[in-house]
Amino acid sequence: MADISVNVAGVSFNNPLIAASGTFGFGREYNEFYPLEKLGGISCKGITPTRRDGNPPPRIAETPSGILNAVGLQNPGVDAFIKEDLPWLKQQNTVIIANIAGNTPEEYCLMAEKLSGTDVDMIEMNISCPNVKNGGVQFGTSCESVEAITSAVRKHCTKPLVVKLSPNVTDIASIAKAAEAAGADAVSMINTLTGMRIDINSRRPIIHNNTGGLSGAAVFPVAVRMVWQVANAIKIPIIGMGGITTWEDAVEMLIAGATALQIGTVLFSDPYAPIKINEGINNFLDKNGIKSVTELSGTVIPW
Amino acid sequence: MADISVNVAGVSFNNPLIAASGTFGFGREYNEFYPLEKLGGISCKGITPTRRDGNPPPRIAETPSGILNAVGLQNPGVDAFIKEDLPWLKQQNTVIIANIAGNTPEEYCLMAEKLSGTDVDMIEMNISCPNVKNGGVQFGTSCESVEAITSAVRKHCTKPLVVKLSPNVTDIASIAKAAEAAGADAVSMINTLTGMRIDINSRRPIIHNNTGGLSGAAVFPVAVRMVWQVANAIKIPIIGMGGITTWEDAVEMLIAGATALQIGTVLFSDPYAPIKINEGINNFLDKNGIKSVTELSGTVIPW
Amino acid sequence: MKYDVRQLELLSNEQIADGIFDMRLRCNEPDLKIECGQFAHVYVPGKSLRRPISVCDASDGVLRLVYQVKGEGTRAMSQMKAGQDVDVLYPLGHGFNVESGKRYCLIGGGIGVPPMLYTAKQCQNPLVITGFRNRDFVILQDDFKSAGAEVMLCTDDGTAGKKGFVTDLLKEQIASVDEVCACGPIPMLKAIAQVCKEADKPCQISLEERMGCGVGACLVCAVKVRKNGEEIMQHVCKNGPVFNAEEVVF
Amino acid sequence: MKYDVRQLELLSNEQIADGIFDMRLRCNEPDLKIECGQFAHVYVPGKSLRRPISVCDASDGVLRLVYQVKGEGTRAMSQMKAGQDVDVLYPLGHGFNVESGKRYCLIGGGIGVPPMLYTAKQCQNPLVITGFRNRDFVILQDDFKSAGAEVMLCTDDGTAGKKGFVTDLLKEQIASVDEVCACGPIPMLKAIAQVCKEADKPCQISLEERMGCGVGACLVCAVKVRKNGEEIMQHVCKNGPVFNAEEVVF
Ligand SMILES: Cc1cc2nc3c(=O)[nH]c(=O)nc-3n(C[C@H](O)[C@H](O)[C@H](O)COP(=O)(O)OP(=O)(O)OC[C@H]3O[C@@H](n4cnc5c(N)ncnc54)[C@H](O)[C@@H]3O)c2cc1C
Ligand SMILES: Cc1cc2nc3c(=O)[nH]c(=O)nc-3n(C[C@H](O)[C@H](O)[C@H](O)COP(=O)(O)OP(=O)(O)OC[C@H]3O[C@@H](n4cnc5c(N)ncnc54)[C@H](O)[C@@H]3O)c2cc1C
Ligand SMILES: Cc1cc2nc3c(=O)[nH]c(=O)nc-3n(C[C@H](O)[C@H](O)[C@H](O)COP(=O)(O)O)c2cc1C
Ligand SMILES: Cc1cc2nc3c(=O)[nH]c(=O)nc-3n(C[C@H](O)[C@H](O)[C@H](O)COP(=O)(O)O)c2cc1C
Ligand code: FES
Ligand code: FES
Repeated sequence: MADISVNVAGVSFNNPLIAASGTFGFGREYNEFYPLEKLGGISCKGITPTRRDGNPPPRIAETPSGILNAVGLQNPGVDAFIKEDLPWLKQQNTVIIANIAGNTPEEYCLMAEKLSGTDVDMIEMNISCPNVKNGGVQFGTSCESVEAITSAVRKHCTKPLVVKLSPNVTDIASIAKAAEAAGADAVSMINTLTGMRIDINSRRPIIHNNTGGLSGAAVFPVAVRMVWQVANAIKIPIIGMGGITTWEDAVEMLIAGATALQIGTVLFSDPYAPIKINEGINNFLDKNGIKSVTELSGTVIPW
Repeated sequence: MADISVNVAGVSFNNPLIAASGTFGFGREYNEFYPLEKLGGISCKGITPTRRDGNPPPRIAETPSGILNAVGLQNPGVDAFIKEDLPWLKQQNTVIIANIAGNTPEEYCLMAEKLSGTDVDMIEMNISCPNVKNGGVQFGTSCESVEAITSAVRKHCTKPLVVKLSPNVTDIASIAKAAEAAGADAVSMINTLTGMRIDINSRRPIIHNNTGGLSGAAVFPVAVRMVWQVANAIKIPIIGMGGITTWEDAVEMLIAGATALQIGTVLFSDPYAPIKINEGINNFLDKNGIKSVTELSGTVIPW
Repeated sequence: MKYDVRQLELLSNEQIADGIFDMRLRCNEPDLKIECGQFAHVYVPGKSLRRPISVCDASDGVLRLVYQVKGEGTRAMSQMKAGQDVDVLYPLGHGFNVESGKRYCLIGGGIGVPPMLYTAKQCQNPLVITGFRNRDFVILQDDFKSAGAEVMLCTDDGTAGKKGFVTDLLKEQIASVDEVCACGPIPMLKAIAQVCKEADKPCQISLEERMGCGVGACLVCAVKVRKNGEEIMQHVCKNGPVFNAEEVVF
Repeated sequence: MKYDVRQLELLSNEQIADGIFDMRLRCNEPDLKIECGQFAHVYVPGKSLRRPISVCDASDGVLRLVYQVKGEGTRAMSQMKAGQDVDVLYPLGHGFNVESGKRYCLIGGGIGVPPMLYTAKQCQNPLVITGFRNRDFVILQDDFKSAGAEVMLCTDDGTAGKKGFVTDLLKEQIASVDEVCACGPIPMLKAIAQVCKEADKPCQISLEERMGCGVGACLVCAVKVRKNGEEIMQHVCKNGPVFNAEEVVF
């Protein structure tokens, strides 16, 4: 058995597979499939300063090898998370990442400060949510705004800070560099690509928000490309995600430059995917005589 | 039988389906499946001022519901196109669109001028090819450069000028506005999204160019979203493409805001796709008592 | 562990009306407690999302799903062949609450009829009202009869049973029942809720919404409900599909 | 119209060696002229790209494709069942040029062996040299014999036939033949081309490249060749898969 533990910004994960924010709630439901300690970690549903009800349904649509979603950050608010979910989560023997999303820099700072006083292991700053009217994505689409918000939050955040990047940009490497320069401990990527589907009979967008975020296997090649570009541009670690479906995909994303991984959409068709993927990675390492999964990261040999 | 002819920038097409540039060569091969007049038009393989050999193979990889390609603009050069391919193409009774790609604004202008003196029906300016080292995509990723190159080429182009947009940008609507402001007669979109695949055994990118352009059904939701955003931003017509696979997709893209369509990748699995899609559109129109396909364009009813 | 994905052997998969199929799967797990109104989340190879289908029956080691071909996923389901395994995540959700000693009126409209069969089996002498577009879509009449239910039939165009809507029949019968359970299109459910409200009878309705996870984690299948005077978002897959009609904010 | 996509009935699809399958399809089109060395572009449901597979045989109304399971597409092919239709675009490409009156040495290495069977059938008394990794991968020996060929076998580890490489056998035999046709891995083809060059015998080789359209339109399956002293890009699907070994720039 190879060693599949990884370390991101000083936090150790028993294995590289983290449940992706928004696909896993606060873990209680999937804990009814398998003990959460089977996961390297959990990135919790994105939280906001106060409760949000999210967008009206429909919030999801199917696309070729992918899905669109526009949940609109439904969540109970940061205080309820700290009080009602975090204590239970901390007993599950896995890394807990709080995912935060605000309308203003102040909101991000406020949440970072509150969470820094708790037991969460890391804070993931979502500046790339395409499904809410204010805030979210606009912070993530220019180097200046990424740098500004990251520096601001950095001052209030004593936990390892992960900045989650949007793929809906012209130059992902510069954005990642801005996050690094402003003090991020790691980046996670990619969030969803904005997409749309229309019902040809009603002529209505299938998703009530009109557009939604594309995730799942369809985006995997875009995610691999961006992880590779960013790995060439920054020194801090990358948590790679976007369409990972099989263990082969997981290995490919590590080779492209990721240190740890998140998986989301595949859970909807196969809740056991993280367990199968970990097994697959393990076998691959053993077959190839590789002692530790960390030996894979960033080993792509470009032409 | 409904009327499925469309008009883009003064050029009439017998039907809305145009073969996408680069997937159809100069038409001779697909003419061995069916007469090319079955198509609304053909966007020819991208041409450059002089012959190009393109990238070393492998130039293609499969992805979930899509493909990556990096042909690197292999083509015989504009003069050979005009002399050897255009005369034959013009006899095929379909609209002929020349697709041009240069390393410098001067190269674009030169080709536009040469082609303006020929029988081509339209010129499609590809400022979005992600698979060549110089030129191509960098012209298409900022409003300033799009405006500059479009104005320059406009001066040398007496044919209807279509600007082909890259999806690898933060704000596609502004880019389209820049093209419109600079005198484009239409935009075509989307070119491919940059992606990557890596062979996990050799750790080599599957495509020799390292990255390639993602096309096929996987990108369809991104294309629909961008066409919708651009349709809301400009008045000139849109030739929509990106992952159209079924007649339902074609109708959806029209409803999103396209006036005509291009299809590419689906040809590789089904060479007859354009014919089937035209039939499907026709049936849909008849069943819904719609007299002309033009009545569909841009009729999405957002929430 | 409350949830598990199971590979069930497909016993049969027959068309029982225009575009409507009856899928029977072997489910030999006597301990598995399935509530009426719960649903199964069916994996369709090649699709990113599972398809939610109500439990139509779950007796004698056979799970029965009756579904209509709507799009690509259900079309692929209709092509599955006896002998193959089907990957099903079930039972999911919160079903109908049926108490002994009460007389229930169970109402199904169109493809909302199937879940009422297993529900009928949990009730004593229920009254079942079924409504369909026309005779080509009528299903499960004999099954309800064998289940000991009194079953009434109406169609929009009168080509089978009475011409008219389920609410017409409900209005005639409501005085004779204690509670109503219903599944079907939203306009029908709204109308039924209204009739029940006027007659002051409790009413449970089963809702549909597009789903992801099916277990309450991804929050996509939202429905607005009123609890203690406050409007909150609940989820069809976890808090439902069956809701108290009074609480649903349509 | 030169090209057409055909729906061919699958007659059988059996494993004939470790991971290697023999697919037989009904192709009752006597007018269809298939050259040896040409290939078929096979549609695999759910995949964006067709899979190119050489014609192994095309006699008596049966198209035979012998293929190795490598990835997802060929795995799906191996699961296709007799009776179903397979969507095939064929015959494609430029095959081996075989002239009567010449003695050919046909060489196949591994999964490059299948196209040499149909080629053998077009030649008079050809000498066929086949090489495999080990005995688990040996295929088509009896077929070559029934086709009237003299067939030699070698394996890398000597578990079947002679221990060694096809080039060892070729060197022994080259004096007795007029021309060589070969298909197999690139290092093997290179070595064969070298032996032929030294012996001053013409050599045709069949190449592989990842494909899109399969007909020469998309330009992805490029191979560099030298023509009249100039290096140009040609395409495996249209100008090949068979090329003059002298012209290929490896
Ligand atoms: C709790 C519940 C129980 C259901 N029970 C039954 C039943 O017993 N019999 C039956 O025939 N149908 C039932 N449905 C509806 C059934 O789920 C849809 O008809 C089916 O998912 C459509 O899939 P498709 O692939 O044919 O359509 P597509 O349009 O290809 O589906 C695309 C996506 O939209 C979703 N979708 C489309 N329509 C619906 C819908 N009405 N509700 C939820 N998701 C939808 C699909 O699940 C899929 O994710 C139920 C729905 C829910 C939520
Ligand atoms: C002209 C020609 C003739 C061939 N004849 C045969 C034959 O008779 N028997 C046989 O077993 N194989 C043959 N091959 C190789 C065969 O095409 C590949 O093994 C097969 O496409 C792999 O598909 P996959 O889905 O298993 O692999 P995947 O890795 O899943 O395929 C991914 C993509 O890469 C392509 N690809 C992968 N390997 C190759 C390859 N070696 N050559 C071309 N494309 C590849 C696939 O076609 C697909 O588009 C031939 C190839 C060519 C070009
Ligand atoms: C239903 C759903 C909800 C999501 N909600 C969030 C969220 O709240 N915060 C966030 O940072 N990302 C959110 N995401 C994005 C995922 O975390 C992830 O970046 C994306 O889905 C790509 O990974 P995947 O293809 O493995 O799903 C959400 C994704 C989905 C599908
Ligand atoms: C093999 C290949 C070659 C291409 N070459 C060109 C090109 O030369 N010029 C161009 O503008 N677009 C080129 N494209 C992009 C297509 O024209 C089209 O924008 C893209 O493939 C999306 O459409 P699709 O999903 O229907 O294929 C190429 C695409 C493919 C797959
Ligand atoms: S489907 Fe995920 S919460 Fe209901
Ligand atoms: S596969 Fe398209 S040119 Fe060869």
